[in-house]
Amino acid sequence: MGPQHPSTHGVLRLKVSVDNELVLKIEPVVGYLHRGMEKLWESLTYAQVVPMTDRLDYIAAVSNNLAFVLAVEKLMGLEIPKRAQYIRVILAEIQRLASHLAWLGFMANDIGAISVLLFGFEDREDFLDILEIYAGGRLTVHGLRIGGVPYDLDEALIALIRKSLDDLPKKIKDIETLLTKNRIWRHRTEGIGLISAAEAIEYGLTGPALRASGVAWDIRKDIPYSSYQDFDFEVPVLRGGDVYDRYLVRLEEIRQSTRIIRQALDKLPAGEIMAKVPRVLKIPAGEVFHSIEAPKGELGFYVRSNGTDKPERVKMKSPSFINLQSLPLMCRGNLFSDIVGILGSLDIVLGEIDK
Amino acid sequence: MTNTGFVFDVLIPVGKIVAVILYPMLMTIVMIWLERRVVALMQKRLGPNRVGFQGILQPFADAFKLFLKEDIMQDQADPLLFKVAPVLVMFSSLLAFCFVPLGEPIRIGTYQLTLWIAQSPVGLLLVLGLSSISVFGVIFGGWASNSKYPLMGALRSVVQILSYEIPIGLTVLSVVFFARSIDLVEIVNHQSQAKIWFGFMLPVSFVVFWISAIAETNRAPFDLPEAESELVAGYHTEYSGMKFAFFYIAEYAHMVLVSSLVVIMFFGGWLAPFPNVPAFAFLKVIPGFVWYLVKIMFFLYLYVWIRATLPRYRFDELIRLAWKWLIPLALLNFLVVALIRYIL
Amino acid sequence: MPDVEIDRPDLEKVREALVERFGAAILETSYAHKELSFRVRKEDLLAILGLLKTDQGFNALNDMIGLDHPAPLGEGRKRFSVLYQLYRFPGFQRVRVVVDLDEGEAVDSIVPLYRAAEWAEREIFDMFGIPFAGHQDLRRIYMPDEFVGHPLRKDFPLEGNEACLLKI
Amino acid sequence: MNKVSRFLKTFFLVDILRGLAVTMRFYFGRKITIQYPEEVQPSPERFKGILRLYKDENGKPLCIACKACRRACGTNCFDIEGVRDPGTRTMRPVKYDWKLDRCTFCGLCVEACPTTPKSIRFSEEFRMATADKSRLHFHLEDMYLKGKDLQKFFQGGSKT
Repeated sequence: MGPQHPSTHGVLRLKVSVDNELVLKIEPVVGYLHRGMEKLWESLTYAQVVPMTDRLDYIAAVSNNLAFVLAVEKLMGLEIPKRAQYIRVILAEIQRLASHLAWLGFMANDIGAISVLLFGFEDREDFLDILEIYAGGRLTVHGLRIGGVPYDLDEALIALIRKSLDDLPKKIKDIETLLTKNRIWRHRTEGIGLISAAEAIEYGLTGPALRASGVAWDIRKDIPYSSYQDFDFEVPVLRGGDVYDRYLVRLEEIRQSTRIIRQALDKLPAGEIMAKVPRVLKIPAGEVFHSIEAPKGELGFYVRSNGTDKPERVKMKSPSFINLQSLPLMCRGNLFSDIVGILGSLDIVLGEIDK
Repeated sequence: MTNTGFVFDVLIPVGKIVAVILYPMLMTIVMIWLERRVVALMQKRLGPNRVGFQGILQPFADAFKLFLKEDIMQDQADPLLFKVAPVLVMFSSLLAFCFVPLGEPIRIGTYQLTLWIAQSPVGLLLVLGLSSISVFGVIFGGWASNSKYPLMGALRSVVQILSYEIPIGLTVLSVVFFARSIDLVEIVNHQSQAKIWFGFMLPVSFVVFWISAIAETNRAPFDLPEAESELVAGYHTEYSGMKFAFFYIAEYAHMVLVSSLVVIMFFGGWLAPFPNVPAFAFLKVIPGFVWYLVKIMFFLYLYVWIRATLPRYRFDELIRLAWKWLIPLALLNFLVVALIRYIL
Repeated sequence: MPDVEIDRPDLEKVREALVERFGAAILETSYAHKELSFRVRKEDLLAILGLLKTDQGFNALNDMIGLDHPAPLGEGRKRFSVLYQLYRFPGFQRVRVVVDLDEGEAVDSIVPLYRAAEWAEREIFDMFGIPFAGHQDLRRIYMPDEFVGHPLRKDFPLEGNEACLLKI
Repeated sequence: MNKVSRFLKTFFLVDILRGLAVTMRFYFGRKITIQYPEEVQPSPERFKGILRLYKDENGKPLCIACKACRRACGTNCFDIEGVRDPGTRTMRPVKYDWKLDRCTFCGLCVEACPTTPKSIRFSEEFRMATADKSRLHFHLEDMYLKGKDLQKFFQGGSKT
């Protein structure tokens, strides 16, 4: 399958051995989108790396920004104003909504529900519009800067965000009617792509895929960053470890994200939105690893500085890369048609895998 | 007098033959437009509305594009089978239309113009048999392409059609029991006498037939042979240009054929609603073939509606559905119908 | 070995356990930005990771990071480093284990301990040319198989080498 | 009881009929398509279209050729040269090359611009299709184009 195939979410190639319809062996081949990002970052200044991170997980650009920016700030020991932290949370959660809704569409399309693709994308459009109004970009947002956020949220935008959040539950409900209870959808997803909690940890799985296997692990909750400790939200955990549970976990996360955004909007403190950052950023030598809970899983950046304005090494820990590794395990004993469903349920983005 | 003889003996049959070829084509064109528009509307989109009024000329634009496209054949394909396959698929669908009546006979003076080419006493069997031939085209196409996705699509198609022929046969039998004929025209006439359409008399038969018919025509949610997220385009992945268009037209022609069958067998063909009920006699003002077309369009619409709503079945579930649900249900239904018929 | 001030007791415990068990194998311990990091002898890597996994409960491998140091780091340091970022759940702690390597020097593969390392080791092999002894399937992962050179080495030109040109 | 109702629900295809109802509702519902060439979605204020240089109200270039944008750029889009105006003490650009095909629309150049109002800003122009690759390389005079003139430039018409 692939690298050109209607359902491979980018340019992924899967070497599949099948016995009629039964999958015997499956081997993902990646690298078709490799752009040498990590090499490129070594020649850019820290500020210039931030827009480059948009291009990794292009479905959730702000999450990438956030992870890198937080890592650099941790290295600098920079304290970010509270308002900026809240705005970051709002943006990151809007990005999570956009990412999950896009995923919902892709996933439904993989299983053959062509309409839900459009519904998911339509709902996502609302949130992309918000990002566009905020920072001028829809996918490659470049919405954060080292030291804070570039723009403030004004009343009109806050009202728009609230309106989009209010519209969302109804739209999700329609999608649920079309999928969650539908027998074909359940047939196609329940008990498919099983992975147990122990295996999931062994394979380093993170994000919704891990939570669907019964491990309550959400960095927002367990190692809070950017003021996530201020908000009250739940981490959905299900025990099934199959495609259906991953779908349910993501749907629940959409609801929890709306809760977080609402709280952040309510509690939005006044104050600065940028910390004092010198124009030419020279970061003290050192190394740091910081990770956040991106829509697809744990997204980490290892940043090593040698005291100049350019990083010596930036390594990205991309959730899709790790999650894709467990695809062969999940596909064992399943049928050919299930591969696309399982692949879809992992929510991979090749821009992130291939860097 | 010789002049009219010529008209009746030569021109009308030729005209009918042309009509039988044109009718599925025309329906295909309408169907392509309908499908794209309806699915779009159901997805909160507008769909094609640029070419002609409301995009009605869009199918012609599509066809024109396909004509202009390069006709590619793989190096490793089997040339003969590769070329035969689309023709076979097309041919079998069109041939079946010969036996499908398009409306009640029209009386012109003393001459009775029948809206069918052949009225065969075994019309139903012929139609079902001919439409099943198209599976050979699918197999040939999938095999001759010498490529993995078409092959899998072809394999799936065979098993699918084999499985779903059985419930179709069983439900058809229950209709035949009541109509006491497998002549399509007779079936309609019988419904006219029975004052009720068989669809309301035999709801289970109808539902089972309809589900199986969707599977027969490889439409969503049973479009496994051409599941685009798994098999790219299934058995016609390697086809392009006119050969692809043949497959495409054949698929829609097949849908029209199946819809016609459903209408004839379960919904009274060209009969107006409530046949032979005096209170509703005024409905007969509208000519039969209009009723007929309206009914066919409804079922074609249903095809599209279902496609816009449901996810795709998986292969093993498809077979399970056929063998564990539809066939037992059809058998049970058949028994009950037979019993009722015996008692009556 | 310089003593390190750690302000978190759980991580301090990890350090004590490691130092007690391996002593001289731990070449250096550092604690910066609330991250605990050990530099260990290459030969003892598997044993140390095994201890961390079984006794200390660091059950998941977070990431593996390859480094190519442009300038020598000082006495006893080598050109390359491989960093192992480990995780413990529940408890949600991270530690980092570092091994230093010379050009062409192999390090033991940790796939038997952490399955997640399979692709990560392939990536480091691809990008730095560090061989992993015992890895079942050590091939390039991103670059084409016939590619020459290892892109993330500091001496690899940013514009690419002639192997980057497409051979059509 | 529960089992019976579940069986009945399955048997009578309740889930599928519900789904059909939802699509039917959308069928008659509001459509979201925007018919592009006739209707154009208004761009938000911060929309990142093509970069454009601006002049002040007297038609004097705002740009002072300080090359801050060039330094800020992560993709080397700019090639700028300036001369000092003999009359005034300010610099003005004589060469301002911008490569659209390299630009990632990150906005670092706009942020770096020291003049007030900023001399380089994003315009609302998002139509940048062209058949001629050389049209992706803007020079000083092209940087002031907008609207129809810009489209003419892309189409390869008169290079004003």
